[in-house]
Parts: sequence; C-alpha cells; structure tokens
Amino acid sequence: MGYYNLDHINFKHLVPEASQAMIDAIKAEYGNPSSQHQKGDEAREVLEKSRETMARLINAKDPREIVFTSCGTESVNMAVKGLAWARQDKGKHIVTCNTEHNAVIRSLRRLKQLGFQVTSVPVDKYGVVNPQTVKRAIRESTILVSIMHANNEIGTLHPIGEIAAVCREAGVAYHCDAVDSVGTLPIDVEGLGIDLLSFASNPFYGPKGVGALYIRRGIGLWNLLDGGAQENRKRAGTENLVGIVGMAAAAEVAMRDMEKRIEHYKSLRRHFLAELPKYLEDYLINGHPEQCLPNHISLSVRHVEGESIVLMLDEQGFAVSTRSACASGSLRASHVLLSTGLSFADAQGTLVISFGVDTTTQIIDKFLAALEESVKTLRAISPLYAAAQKEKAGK
Amino acid sequence: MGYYNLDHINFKHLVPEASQAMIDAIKAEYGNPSSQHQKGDEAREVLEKSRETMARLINAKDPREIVFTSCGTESVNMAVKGLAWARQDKGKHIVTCNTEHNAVIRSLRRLKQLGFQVTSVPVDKYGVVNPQTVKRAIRESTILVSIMHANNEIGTLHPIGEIAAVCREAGVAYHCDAVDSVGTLPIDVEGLGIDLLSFASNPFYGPKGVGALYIRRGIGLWNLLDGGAQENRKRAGTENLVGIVGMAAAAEVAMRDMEKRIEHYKSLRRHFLAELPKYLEDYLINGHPEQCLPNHISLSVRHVEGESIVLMLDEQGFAVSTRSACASGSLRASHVLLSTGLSFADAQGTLVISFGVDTTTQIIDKFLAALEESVKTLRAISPLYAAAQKEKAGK
Amino acid sequence: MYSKTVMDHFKKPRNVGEIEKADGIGQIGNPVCGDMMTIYLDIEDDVIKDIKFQTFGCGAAIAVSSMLTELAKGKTLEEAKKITNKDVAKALDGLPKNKLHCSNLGADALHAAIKNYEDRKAGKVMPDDNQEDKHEHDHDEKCYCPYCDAELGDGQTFCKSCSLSEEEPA
Amino acid sequence: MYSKTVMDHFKKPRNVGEIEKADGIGQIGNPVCGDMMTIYLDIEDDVIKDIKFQTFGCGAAIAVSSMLTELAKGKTLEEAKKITNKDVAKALDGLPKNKLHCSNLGADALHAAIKNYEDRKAGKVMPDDNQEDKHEHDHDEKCYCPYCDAELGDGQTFCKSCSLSEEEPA
Ligand SMILES: Cc1ncc(COP(=O)(O)O)c(C=O)c1O
Ligand SMILES: Cc1ncc(COP(=O)(O)O)c(C=O)c1O
Ligand code: FES
Ligand code: FES
Repeated sequence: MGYYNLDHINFKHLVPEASQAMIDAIKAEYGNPSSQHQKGDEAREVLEKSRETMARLINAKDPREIVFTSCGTESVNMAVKGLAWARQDKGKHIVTCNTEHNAVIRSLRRLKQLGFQVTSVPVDKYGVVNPQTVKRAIRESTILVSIMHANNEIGTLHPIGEIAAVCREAGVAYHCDAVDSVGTLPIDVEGLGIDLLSFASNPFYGPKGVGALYIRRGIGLWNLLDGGAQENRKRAGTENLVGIVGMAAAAEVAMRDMEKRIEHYKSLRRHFLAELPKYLEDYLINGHPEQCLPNHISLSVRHVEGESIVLMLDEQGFAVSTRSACASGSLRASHVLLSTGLSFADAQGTLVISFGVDTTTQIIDKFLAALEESVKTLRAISPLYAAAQKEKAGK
Repeated sequence: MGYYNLDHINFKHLVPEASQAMIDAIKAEYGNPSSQHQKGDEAREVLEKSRETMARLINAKDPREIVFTSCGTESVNMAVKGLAWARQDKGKHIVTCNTEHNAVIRSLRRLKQLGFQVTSVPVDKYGVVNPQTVKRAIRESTILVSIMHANNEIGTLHPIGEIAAVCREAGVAYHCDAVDSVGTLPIDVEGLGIDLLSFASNPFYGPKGVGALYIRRGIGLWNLLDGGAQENRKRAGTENLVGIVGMAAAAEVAMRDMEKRIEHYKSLRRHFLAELPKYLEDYLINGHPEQCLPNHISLSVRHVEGESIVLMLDEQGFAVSTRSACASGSLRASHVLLSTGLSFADAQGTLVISFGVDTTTQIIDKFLAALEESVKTLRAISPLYAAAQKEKAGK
Repeated sequence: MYSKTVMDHFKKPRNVGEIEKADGIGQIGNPVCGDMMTIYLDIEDDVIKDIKFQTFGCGAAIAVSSMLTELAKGKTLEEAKKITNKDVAKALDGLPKNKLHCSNLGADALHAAIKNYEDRKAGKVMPDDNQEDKHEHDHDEKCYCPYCDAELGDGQTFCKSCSLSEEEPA
Repeated sequence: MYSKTVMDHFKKPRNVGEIEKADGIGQIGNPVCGDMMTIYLDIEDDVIKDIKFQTFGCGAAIAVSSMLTELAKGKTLEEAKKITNKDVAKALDGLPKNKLHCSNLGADALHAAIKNYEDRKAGKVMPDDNQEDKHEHDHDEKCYCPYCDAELGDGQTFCKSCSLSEEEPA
C-alpha cells in the first residue's frame, strides 16, 4: 500500500540538495567555528556563507542580523523573552493575538509569571487580526507586539506590513512568528519593517530542529542561551553545523523554486476545493479564502471527531493531522478555531490537509475517496450525527 | 603537509558509527515524532530508543529523566535558570565556583540581573573545590549549587560525589556541568546523587550542536523553551532527530570503548609529560596531576603569549588552543588559570593540548619538536623573555 | 501509539448503534471535552441482553465504547456495575496516558445507563430524560489533563493552568 | 581570521630586537591586557635611522609591531608622529574587530618612544627611565572590549560588564 503525505505542515521530506549538503558536511568533518586554527577557519566560512543565504531568503540587510537557533520555538522564545527582559525598564506590557502558536502563547505565559502583562487581541471569522485593533491595544507601557505571519492551523496570513507600521509609529518592537511562511512565501523584513522574525528550516524542506531568528540591527535582546561568544555573541553554544548547512541548501532551492511551487500549490488547492463537494457534505473550510498559505486547507467535518478521522485515514495510507503536531498532545478543541467562532463540536472535527511539492491531483482524488469512506463510517457511530439527522427529518 | 588535531577538547571528528547513523537517518526521512500517524510512530520509536541509550550512559533510572537539547550550553541554561525560577519563592541564592564555564557563569550573571544572589567559591592551586567550602557557602536561602565535573581549561575533576552529598544534606539542588566528562569517564547520576547533569554529544565523538540534560525525577524546572509538548513537555521545539540519532550512536561506542580509550589517553599523557622537558624549559603544567581528564594537558609556556604559539603551530600543522573555543573570542587571561593562582603573564602563555582516539606517541613527538621551534622564535621577540634572561644573567 | 486491541476495536467497533426502545440510556461527556458517548441497554431479568453505543470522539473513545459493550453484554446488572474504567483500559491492553481521561467515560456511561434503567423502574425519570453529564474520577485510577498531563482532581476536566484565554482582549 | 599580510608579518616579523644604545624607548601595554610592546629608536638628524621592537602578544600584536616599524623606518620624527593606529591596521589589510584594541598599541608605542627621545633631549628624563603605560583611544577609530566586543571609552581596557569576579567568595 502506498502512503501519501498530506500533512506537510508537520512533516516535509528533505529536498535532495539539503540531504546531500548534510551528508557532505558529515563527511567533511568541519572543525569548530570558534577555534583559532585552520580547521576552525573552514567551519567559520561555511557558517557565514549559510548566514548570508538566510539573509537573502528574508531580505535582511546584513547577515549579522541572522542568528541560527535549534528550532522555530527557540527563535520565538529568544525573541519574545529576550526583548521583554531587555526592555523591562521601559514597560512590561505585550500585545499578541488569540491565534498564536504555543511557542508564543507559552513564552508569554511565562513572562506573565515574571510580572509582565499581556493583551491578546481577537481575530475575525477568517482568523485575521485588524491592525487598528493592535493599535488600540498598545499602551504607554507596551514594549512588544508579537503577531504571527501564517497561522499554522488555518493558514490565514495576517497583514504584517500594516502591523509593523503601527508598531513603528508607536515605537514598539514587532516580532513576527513566520515559521510557516518563510521559504514558502516571499518575505521582506526590510520592506515590511519587521524587527524580529522567527523561522525554521523544516517548513521549506530543510532539516528538522534547525531555525533562525532575524534581529534588526539596533534591537537589543537578552540572550536566551548565555555562555560562549558564538553567533556574534547573541546565542551561545556549539553550532549544529550539519543542520545549518542543510537549512542553507534548502533555502537556496526554496528561493529558486518559490514561484513555481506557489503556482503548483494554488492549483492543488483549487482542485481540492472544487472536488470536495462531490465527496462530502456538511463541512466547513476555515481560514481566509485568499490571504492564506497556498498549500494549506483546514476542513471541519461536522458531527465527527478529528483524531478518529486521522486514524482511519492513516489506516488507508494518508497522513493528515487534526492540528499542527507541535501543538499536539493536546486533545482540546483548538484555540485558533474557537477564536474564529467555530463551535466546540465543529472545532473537534477539524482536519489540516497540507500539500507538498510532490502532491498531485491524483493523490488528492484518492484522498477524497478515502475521506468520504472514513467519514461515512464514523458518522454512523456518532450520536451528534444521529441527532442532526433526526432534527433534519423532523423539519 | 599533514595536519594533526591536538585540540580534541574543541573539535573531535565523528566516530564512523555516528556518521553512519546520521546519514541513515537523513535517508530514512523520519516523520515528526509528535504527529499522530504512522510516519510519526517510527520517528517516536527512534527518539525514545536514543533516550534510553542516554539514560544508560549516565546510569539514569528512567529515560524520561533525559531531555535532549541543542548543545551543552542549552542544557546548562535550562538547568540553572529553570531551577532558579522554579524555586525562586524558596530563596534566591546560588552557589558556584570560580572556574566554571561561561555557560554557567553567564547564566548566573543573567540571574543576578533578575535579582538572584550568587556566591562563587574559590579553588585550590590545582583548581579543585573543597566540598566543605561549598557547605559553608550554603545559606538558608540557597536553592542551587552548580559546580562542574571536569574543567574545560585545566582538566581538573571536582569531587562531585561529595558535593552532591553536601547538597543532599542541605536540601539544595545540585547541578553539574559534565560536558567535558560524560562519555569520556564513567558517570553514575544515581550513585552520586546528582539532581541535574548537563552534557553534550561532541565530547564523545558525536555530532556538534546536540546535548542533553538529566533531570532527576521530582526536580521541577521552568522550561527554557516554552511551546509544544515535545520531550515530555520539558523542552518544546521540533527535534533534531538526525543529531539525536548520531549522539546515541556515539554514546553506544563510548560505552563499549570507554576503558580502552581511557588507557590509551593515560599512556599518551604519561609520554607527553615525560618527553616535554627534553624540548622545553620554563613551563608549568596546570590542573590536578591525578584528578583530571586523562586526555587533557594545560601547559603554560612562560614569557610568550598563547595565541601566537597556537598560530605558529597551526602553520606547522598542529591544532591546539589557548583555552576552550567556546570561551574564545576572549583575549583576556583565563579566569580559570588566574583562580589557580597563575600570574597574568603566565596565564596568557597557556596552551590546551587534548588527545583523541587517533593520537599516537609519534604525533606527540612531532608536536613537541614543533613546539620547541615555535617557542624559540617567539621568545626571541618577547620583551618579557629578554627581561627574564637579563635578570638571570644578573644573578 | 495505540495497542493492537485498541486499533482492532476502533476499526471494527462492536455493538454500534441505537436500541429503538432502550430500557436504559446513559450519556456522558460533551463536545467541549472532545468526546461524547451514549450507551443503550436492553435489559431482561436484570441481565444485559443487548447493549449498543454511539460515540463522538477520538480513537480511544471509540475503542473504549466498543470494548465496554463487549464486557457488559450478557452480564447481570450487579456484575455490570462492577466494571471499572480500569477494566476497560486493561481489556484494551492499555491506553496512552493522555487518553486515560477519555477512557474514564466508558464505564461512567454504562453506570449512567444502568442508573437510568433503575430510576425509570423506580418511576424517578421519564424514559426520554437525558442523564446528567457527570465525569468523576476513580481514586485508584488517576486522571490527567488532556492538555498538559498534569494530574486532575475530582470533577476537573482540565487543569487550571491550561485555561484557554490569556487575558480579555482589548 | 587574519589577512595574508598579517600572517606574513607574523611569520616573518621585520625589525625584531633591541637597539643597544637606543635614543628613544617606548613601552606600552601590560600582560594583564595580554599584550606588551617595546619600541627602540635610533635617531639621527630627526630621522628614524633604525627602529626595533620586542612584543609579547598575540599574532595581531606581533604583526602590528612589525608593520609599524616598517612604516616608521626612515621617516622624520614629524612624519612618524602622524602615523596612526588606523594607518597600521590599513597597511595590514585590516584586523579582526576584536583585535582593533591590540592594534592600538602599535602607534601608541611609537609615539611614546618619540616622546621619550624628545624628553631626554629636553633633559626631562634619564635615558633608562621607562615610559608610563598609557592606552588612549583615537576618536576616529573606536576601540572594543576584547571580551565582549562592547565599545570602550577612553582609557578603558575592558568593559565594565565583563569584570571578572561574580562576588567575593564566601
Ligand atoms: C565545561 C563546558 N560546559 C559547557 C560547554 C558548552 O557546551 P556547548 O558548546 O555544546 O554548548 C562547554 C563547551 O565545550 C564546556 O567545555
Ligand atoms: C507558527 C509556528 N510557530 C512556531 C513553531 C515551532 O517551530 P519548531 O517546531 O521548529 O520549534 C511552529 C511549529 O511548526 C509553528 O507552526
Ligand atoms: S473525556 Fe476524553 S478528553 Fe475529556
Ligand atoms: S591591547 Fe590587545 S587586548 Fe588589550
């Protein structure tokens, strides 16, 4: 039986260029970029070249504005906590929105335990934040706004340029968690005026467990990892050079293929949404119809629970997920879906389907057939479906 | 020209088993250990097997006491800051010693900025802490003692079992930075009674940028990386599975070969110290003569500056360092050497020479000849040497 | 993640459906929690002659429902009352820790259905009255917050620190 | 890390040594700082006829000393006084940022030696008096803490936050 990945938000394979670069790096036995001798020089060069690639990927002015980290989560923690501590004398208030990833939510919760205040602004039914709401939430004591780019559950894109402008005007630092958009969509930190941007390697087919943080020149952070002088003294610790090299190789491919990939994703998404009604009724598509990740669909199947659909599809050879895995372990209804106004039951019945470069319309058609089957089976067991049918019949 | 690595404290190659495991992992395209489908199961299994290996390496009772991190520095930061925050209501005083690695020193400096107090106890001329001094430094408000195992500059081993006992008796948590000893020397966290133990993969020929933290069951920490549910909810962020797999493979080899390696190192060290007087005069060997890393020599060459010797030896094909690279970028005399009572000038003239599994007595002999040559050249330039010679002649 | 037995009961759930004129109905859980379970009983001479279920929930919840009905079928009411959540989990060869919560629904729903039957017999409730949603924890079988694995006290469905909102939006 | 020119001057330093009866001697730096430099001048008709150096220090410090002597040799005192630390660094095709500090020693030592010559001529000092250790920074060429790269003020050799001890040991 074939096994098809429609869960690219959680798992992407490595592009061949990245895996080759990593294997080469393993075999090259690079030295320690911090050491004073030849072996160190070579490693330093590879590291700095990778940093330049990252700068190009997001249009940072200076490679030194890039710090490599061990994952998107570390980037987010470093940005949010590091800025809060560095500016705590100026104020202790932070603005965020209701649909952030746990990395942001829990970093902020931690800061609350240390005496910071957080205001979380609502989103509309598409999951979009209104920049004017952000503006109104900013107080005298606000030091930071943290609002993501692409939402990892519903794919919705926030108007980050406008949010950055609001922050700039108010003299507040702006952090953007762009883990799910960098490498997929063009991002221009200079043009948009973003101060801090978190991203990771795996979303653009690079290795897992490698990330980076953009820190605009002049923005001071307290280090999250204190110790040695690595990463321009912004992040101590021996570098994961193998991973960094893989991230850079994947970024090169991402830049080269970005347009082509986006076109491909868009056509798959159109196909999926056009075909879906032939297989399923009583469903909802979440997120913004246009301002969204091109390779992402959030589908609420009414009257059944999401995990059971995932499990049944898994048995039939299709990987999808109920929500982004990094948040999984949670069985609760998604805070993101509830924030857009979904009912608890509908939120519980939500699948995240995400396409990759290898996905085809044929795979989607097979998937839709399997989905139809699974939902039919599960609805037959569901008391909610039975009740809804009775109600319908009663009418 | 051959190039010989005598800087193993800063750079070790990968053991073939580790690089093969990593290459296999890259090719296997493991899924995301957090996801709900088949691809995730496989990845989860590999991750948990690696965790069990780590537990065996340090004799932890339960693999769930191991958290994978991105480097030794992260482990240290997580342990020190995480414990301090978790226990801040009990007290805000921490005890450490004068010769810790920057990861500990700077984590503590950070905590001082947040209102914690730190007492740093002195070491003797060998760089050893007296457990009774630690005991006297513990106050009512002490919550944590952080004292390393093997010092990264002079190789000295602290009596961590006795220190652990003092902490246990006082009801204070004990963190041990064992980055430079785990995998080289046997460590038994259960037997020694250590609460928190930081270690990393590269010191035992595993990949760089992978580490782990042992957290004794029942010891609560605030997470350093807040976010998703990974690592038994103790460390959020997508896992660097390729690195983790490499670390585990290297650990297996380290356990298998530990005795043999130690014997090899010891005989090299004996040879080096016996031959040295034939090549050099006016030098000092730092650190404890017995309670020390078997593969480590700290050598102060009087009247010349260390970086210039390193550079000259590098030109002749030998990698050594002035101090551990993670601390480099610093040009100051080493705080470790000064703490043992060395003068500034002697401290500036210190080399760290560290052996690996491939080092031979032949390489050491070649190295000593090159060292003799380099020192002669540099002493001819040195005003301090000229002065010392004049003084000698005058006497 | 799940045992073979769980997957078997999930994929081929036994005793699915509704009993038209059930003698006892027990419903427990709610969609906030992510799981809802209804148990229908057909009772003759204090013996469970037939039992059926409907479940909205995760794989574990469906397997638990299925296994529970298998365990209860043919038992006397007295015997059935002794079935615990632990028995169900054990019969399934175990459940992941963060799913123990869901597994607790199974026996609770059965007991609610039996109580419904007894209450009807005693004339306390009308046949189509729904039983109240109740979710208590046994004291021998600890229950964990599905969100963060923290241990839960009686009656709690989520641990306090996992409460949803950060602060009221501005 | 270092430019080719730096490595060349490090490996083959020019004008190493002591001038027996030097007309001017300048010494600067100290081992606390990690670098020490002595410049010896042989002066005839206000022209630097010969110049030699001794240096205890890192690769950069040795290369700076060597390059400085090359730049100064044959120059008049007035010309030599105009040599700046920046000139030396430039002649070496640049130095790493955290080594700019060390490079500042070069011209300082030369200027100290010239001052020593002039002071002797003016009868202000005895020939074997040592010049005071002075380490000022030019205002055009910023100086950085060798420990943490923070910018340093005049006269500082390390930035305050990098001071050594945490707290007095118990
Ligand atoms: C004693 C000690 N602690 C901590 C570290 C930091 O480890 P890493 O470089 O893996 O972050 C080192 C560096 O090698 C070390 O020697
Ligand atoms: C929006 C967002 N932010 C942060 C993260 C965390 O990134 P990582 O898993 O690399 O730590 C994720 C996870 O994929 C994410 O989707
Ligand atoms: S009953 Fe399953 S999560 Fe609450
Ligand atoms: S002069 Fe070089 S470090 Fe101070």
